[in-house]
Amino acid sequence: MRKFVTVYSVLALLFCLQIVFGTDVMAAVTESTGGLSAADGLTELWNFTGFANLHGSYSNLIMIAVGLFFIFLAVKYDYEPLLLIPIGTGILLGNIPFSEGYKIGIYEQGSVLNYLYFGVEQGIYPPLIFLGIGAMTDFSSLISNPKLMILGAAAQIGIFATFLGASAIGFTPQEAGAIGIIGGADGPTAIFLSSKLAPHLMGAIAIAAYSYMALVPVIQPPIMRLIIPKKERAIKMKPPRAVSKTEKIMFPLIALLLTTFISPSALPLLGMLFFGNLLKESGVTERLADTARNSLINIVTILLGVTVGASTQANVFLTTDSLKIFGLGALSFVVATAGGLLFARFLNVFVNKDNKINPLIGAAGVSAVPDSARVVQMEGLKTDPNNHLLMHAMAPNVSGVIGSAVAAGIMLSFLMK
Amino acid sequence: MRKFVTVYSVLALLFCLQIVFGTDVMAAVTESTGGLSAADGLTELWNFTGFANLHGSYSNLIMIAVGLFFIFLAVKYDYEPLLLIPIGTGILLGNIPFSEGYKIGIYEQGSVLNYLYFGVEQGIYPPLIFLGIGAMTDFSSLISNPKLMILGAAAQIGIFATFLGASAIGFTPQEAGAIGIIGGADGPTAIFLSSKLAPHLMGAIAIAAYSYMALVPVIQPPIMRLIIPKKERAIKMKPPRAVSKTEKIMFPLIALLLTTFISPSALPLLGMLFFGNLLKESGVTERLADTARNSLINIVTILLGVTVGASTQANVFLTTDSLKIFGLGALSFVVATAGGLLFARFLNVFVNKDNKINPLIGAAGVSAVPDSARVVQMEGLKTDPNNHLLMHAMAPNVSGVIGSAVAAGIMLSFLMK
Amino acid sequence: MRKFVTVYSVLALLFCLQIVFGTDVMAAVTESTGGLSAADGLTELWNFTGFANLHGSYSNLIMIAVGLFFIFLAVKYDYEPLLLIPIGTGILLGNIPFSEGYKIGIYEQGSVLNYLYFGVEQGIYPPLIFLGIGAMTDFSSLISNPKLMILGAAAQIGIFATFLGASAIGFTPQEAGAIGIIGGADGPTAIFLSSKLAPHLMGAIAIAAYSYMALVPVIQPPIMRLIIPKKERAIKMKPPRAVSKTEKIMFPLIALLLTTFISPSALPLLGMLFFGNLLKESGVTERLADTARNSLINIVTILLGVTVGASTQANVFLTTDSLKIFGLGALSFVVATAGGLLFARFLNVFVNKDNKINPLIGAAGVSAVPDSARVVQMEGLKTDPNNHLLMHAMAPNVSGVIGSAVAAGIMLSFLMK
Amino acid sequence: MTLLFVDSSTWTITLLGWAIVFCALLFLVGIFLTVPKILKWVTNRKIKVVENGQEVVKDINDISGETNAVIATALHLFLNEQHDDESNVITIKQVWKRYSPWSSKLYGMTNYGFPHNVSKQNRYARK
Amino acid sequence: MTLLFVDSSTWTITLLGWAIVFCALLFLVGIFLTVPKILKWVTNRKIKVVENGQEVVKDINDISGETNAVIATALHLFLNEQHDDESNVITIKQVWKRYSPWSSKLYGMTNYGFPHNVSKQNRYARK
Amino acid sequence: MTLLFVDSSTWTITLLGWAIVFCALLFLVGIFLTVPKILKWVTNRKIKVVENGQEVVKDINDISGETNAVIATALHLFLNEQHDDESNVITIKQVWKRYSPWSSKLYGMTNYGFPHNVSKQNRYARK
Ligand code: NA
Ligand code: NA
Ligand code: NA
Repeated sequence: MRKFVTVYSVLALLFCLQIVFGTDVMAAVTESTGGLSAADGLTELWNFTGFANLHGSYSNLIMIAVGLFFIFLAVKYDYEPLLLIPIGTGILLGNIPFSEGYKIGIYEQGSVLNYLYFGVEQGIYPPLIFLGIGAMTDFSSLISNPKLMILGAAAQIGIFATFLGASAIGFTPQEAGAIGIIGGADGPTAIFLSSKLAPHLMGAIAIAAYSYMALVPVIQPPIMRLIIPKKERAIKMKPPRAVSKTEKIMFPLIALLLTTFISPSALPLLGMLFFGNLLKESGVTERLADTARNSLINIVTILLGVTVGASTQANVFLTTDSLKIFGLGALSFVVATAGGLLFARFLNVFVNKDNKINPLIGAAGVSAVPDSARVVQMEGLKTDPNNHLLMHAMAPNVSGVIGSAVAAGIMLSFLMK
Repeated sequence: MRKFVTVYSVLALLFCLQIVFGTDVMAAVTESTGGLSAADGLTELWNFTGFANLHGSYSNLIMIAVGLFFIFLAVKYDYEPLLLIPIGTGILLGNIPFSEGYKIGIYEQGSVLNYLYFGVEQGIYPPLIFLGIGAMTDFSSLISNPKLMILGAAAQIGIFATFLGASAIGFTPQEAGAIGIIGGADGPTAIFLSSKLAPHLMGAIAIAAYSYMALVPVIQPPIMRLIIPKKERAIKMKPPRAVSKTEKIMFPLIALLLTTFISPSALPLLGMLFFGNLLKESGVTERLADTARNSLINIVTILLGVTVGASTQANVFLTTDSLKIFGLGALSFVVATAGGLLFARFLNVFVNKDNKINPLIGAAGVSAVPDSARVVQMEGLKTDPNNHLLMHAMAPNVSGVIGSAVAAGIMLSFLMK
Repeated sequence: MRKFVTVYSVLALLFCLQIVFGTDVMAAVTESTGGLSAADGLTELWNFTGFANLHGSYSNLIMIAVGLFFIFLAVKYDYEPLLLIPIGTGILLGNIPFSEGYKIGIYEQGSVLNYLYFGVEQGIYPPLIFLGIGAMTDFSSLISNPKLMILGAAAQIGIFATFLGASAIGFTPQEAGAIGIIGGADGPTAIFLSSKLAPHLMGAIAIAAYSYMALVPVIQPPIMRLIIPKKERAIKMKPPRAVSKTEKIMFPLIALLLTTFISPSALPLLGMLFFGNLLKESGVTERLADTARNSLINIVTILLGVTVGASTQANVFLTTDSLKIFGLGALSFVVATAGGLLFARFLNVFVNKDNKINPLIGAAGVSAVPDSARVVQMEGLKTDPNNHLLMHAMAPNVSGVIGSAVAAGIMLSFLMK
Repeated sequence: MTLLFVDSSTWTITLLGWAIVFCALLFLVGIFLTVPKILKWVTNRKIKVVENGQEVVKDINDISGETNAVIATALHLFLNEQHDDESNVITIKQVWKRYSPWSSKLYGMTNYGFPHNVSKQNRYARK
Repeated sequence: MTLLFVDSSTWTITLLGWAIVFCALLFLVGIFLTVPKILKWVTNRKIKVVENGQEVVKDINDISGETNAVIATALHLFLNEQHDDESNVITIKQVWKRYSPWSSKLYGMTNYGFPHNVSKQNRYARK
Repeated sequence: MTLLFVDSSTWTITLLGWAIVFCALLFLVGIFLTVPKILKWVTNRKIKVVENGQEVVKDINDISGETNAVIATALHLFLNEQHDDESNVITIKQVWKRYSPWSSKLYGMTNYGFPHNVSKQNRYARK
């Protein structure tokens, strides 16, 4: 065993020396010989290794550290592991330094990662994920209390405020639109929109969207406590009424027709979302719904996560634009949360005393299903340990998904091409 | 709550007014202003909505009604829900009116629906569905009584009669061939053949094929009662002999080689069908068979159904050709059923008294697995409540699938290019 | 029944006559008539059948016999049925004789098989299979005794020796590299490498690799008995230590970074392998790991198997090159096994008496997971019925997979383009 | 024309965009406030038609929310308990399933979870 | 040349096409009438070879159809019963599985049905 | 320059290639010999910090291999037994599932394994 450690140390030393002296020494050694001598071969091979291709720049190493950090967050704190682990691993894969021209990198035509990335580039994966989400989501709480749906609209102010902000600091309208959608707190929607409006920013936008979605339990509570007075946080809401099977089947159909008539550009997202929900609620296509919410969404999640991660190749990703996008993303989450909360308080003005809503559930309007609804539940419990808000918060939560998809469609109508 | 109803009513009124006065008023309002003022923006956005893109034509609304009707049939009467719900939803998605040039419609290059439609256009989905069908189907009843297989050949007269009819009323040979295959009562085969011979008619052909397949329990019984005398309907058949595992493994291999040697153009369909069956019967590839008949076929069914549905975009679909196709489709189902029944009676002439077959099972030769076999069972029970024909009917039923795939291959050989 | 036999005999006779007299008679019969008469039609159709397209050459029939033999091996002897049944059926599908120009053959642009083959041609399927393999593989035995990992490196001598041999008998360096990888005993790696270096040899290389992998239980035991003296075969190894969850999570991350830094061209394979393993070991992405190792790998295995099989179309496959490749493949398996065994004996020189390893486990270094590990177990039991080597053999076994993927990456770096 | 920091069309998109999102969801709100009323009316009419002699109109849509809450909670508790046992069983199964050395054929890929000819498994042993 | 309504090649395709479909399936019929005979002959020969002293030829392929029917029916009834219980269990499980508010992480997407670190689920509660 | 049968670059690729594969795996060997030491050191330090009064250092990483072997064997035997029963159950289920005539809708494609409105199944019968 000792021997292996020795061998290993020597080897490591050798590699370290290479990093220090660079490839020039190696090149010099071999330049004098003819043919592909062993030294030649070693140089050539060395030039292929990730060590050589770092080129003294440490941007790739920074990104690898980010990828490892994402994985750490997912494993240690269980923050959105189904997204952060594929994305984190993707960041590693995308930032292994390589020689160009050998079909390795995600941006090289004909590489495997490039083929898998096609579904991201063309916005094909997001609708398939929405299909699975539709086949998972229970819209009952929304159907039983439709009024709460407009809280999901209110929180979309985050999208438009960020659009304004991004325009103000110099992004083009298309870029600003794509950046704004981060405030929709909805990964697939963000990818879909930025694939159409600003493909060159997609990596940054997707990473920002997913990072903040994972951080919802950290971002939202302080804002909630700031905006909603303790008394209002204690409001108890009436239990929702029962929802019949007929209503559940009619919901996806009506919602599909209505939202896509208003915003046809959102058709791929909303069409698939409600199609998935119809598969679930119709009661006669259970096997299709089951595949949609298991195999299909899992396969697409794996491919989407790993390629979105890999799209953060350091030379493309580490720009000041990305930094700005992260800043704007944080802003948009804050604005969206505040928008939802304030609108909920505003709504209470028009409602008689018995039907008052607990303004905390406004925060769930940002979507980030179901994390923000859970945060609402936790905050509610802190004020009154017997006040369960989860079911009520689900209504603005799922309507936030619909709202941001509609908003994405509107952005497309205004800005595409 | 009252307030929301009010707001909603006002909005609805506003939209209705728009529909009545058209977009001209809106355009007039905004034409005078410069820049993208709010009124401008509203006009632009309005021009994107489905309401504006109806253009006063109601063909899209008719198709949407058809889509909803398909979904209604599936949910209420359980008619082929695994097909009618995806197709019905697809019809909705394909007929939301949209502005062209924004990658929304199924016929627009680069849209999500267009990418998913690729598998239909190129005939890739049908063989994958046949793979799953092969991994589901038990050919035992056919192996144990091979004679019944020719009933599946007899019913294919529906295909050729319709080909003749379609030619007579003016379709080109290619179109006539694709229309004829409706009589095969086999959705994937119909899609495969029309994708090769008459892509422009595929929507109509697929919808006709699936509609009549769903209506088999309505179409066939009267024909059966008309053609088969009550006495013959009561014939009891001998229980089938046991089939050994070796025979079950040999069946897909022999059938694959024989049918594809005779009709190589049917190779994608028949090759995959028998490959799936081999995965099932070999006993050593259970995990592959399981995936083929679950995840894989479900994923393909979802994608195929929704895109075939969406391909019925009103401007492409609502033509007199489509009407003719529906007429010919009905005819072909009737002819196919009658052909199977009459041939079964004809066969009985050559068979001694003990081995007589019940001519009702001839109707199962149209395939439409297993609906037509069930219809036979029901009709048999009506005549004699102790006469179970289901197992016997499965033999012509599955051989009908083989027969129509062979017929599709022959059509391709004669007519392609 | 008798009647059917008669009819069948007549038909069979008719077809046999056709084969004997050829299509010239048929052509002569119809040449005289004008239009598409029945005789014309029959000729045309006849020209489409597989019987006509045999063109007197029996190479397709030979390949069909090979396909049936593969299926027989899988069903009867359970040799790698998950590979041999899809490949065997694929061989049948690829060798049904057909007329060109009708989008049937796997090498015809636009055929279904050609679309499915895309994932093989571009090397997309192998990384997806590695993803599933990663999500299945337990690297514990390797982590607990890392020293055994270098046995997996030793056995890769098979790859390089075959490269040398293939070069010596006249293959180009690219071809020699692709042929060498057969010695890696790793189907997906072989397909991946040959798709990049020598696409025209892929069929032969893949079939050779999978055939010899299936025959590992036949090839290895004699070599083991030849090289390892009975006394050494009886060595008992200490049970492996427990491995903590942290180590299991760190393993894929460290291994991913290290191996892809050294050999970035192997990134698609190794990246996906360790990504799959991370999905499995992280403990928070179980649903993704489950899909990766079930639906996803099964779907890809079906498509890869059937298309690799079909790529052996006789006119492409039956060449002297293929024969040479099979010869070299056998050689490489023998060399790889011997390399692993000898290196294991060599290692024992440096190890103190208590930590001696049983040299038999060196044979498991060729990978062919887990068949070669099982062979080691069997041979161990023959010498001492109480000596269970399976767990120890798993370490070189899985490291053999890593080793051959690294080797593939090195070959790509040296030889690509 | 620059209004505040950005030009007017940016403001247009911002305000109009948000307004449209609001309208879309308000529409849905309106519809889903009316749908149950229509359904109730249809159901009641059917019941009336059926029992036209007595006209006993039962409002079957109006199960009180409290009743639902109680049922939901009970169900939830029951199922949670269910889940714990289940997940134990699954854990054990998973352990078995994933134990690659014994369960694997193609890289630990077997027909696990499927019936298997056991005698075949032991072939190598008997050889 | 127009024969009846359509030209002769249409008639050719029609009649020839149907005839070929018939032939293809007739071929299969023929083969599947002979295959069991060959299999029986092979099996019998094997048995004869094995017991060449006594030559006891048992026709093991000829289990009567009635026997099969009885077994099939029994199995069918048994499995149908099986199925009912099973589907009840599944129904309950499905209810639990689909209950999105509690079971979801990414839009109701959890590792449901898989072992889970329960303490993690409660993290937010303990914070 | 031809060295032996092949030119020198072929020899270079051969020898260098194999050497690099060795190095790569040797690297991994080295790291995985050190990782557990680091982990142990980290764990011990944590324990020391926590119990800084007594400094009771427990080597929790060093469960003896024998203990593991015993546990593994027991588990293996237990699970194998488990498996047998399980596969019987699955066999029966599979038989039921695959029985196409009764279980199929689209080519034997049903919602099998899922809750089903039984009354619908019998619709045709009642018609
Ligand atoms: Na949102
Ligand atoms: Na048919
Ligand atoms: Na290997």
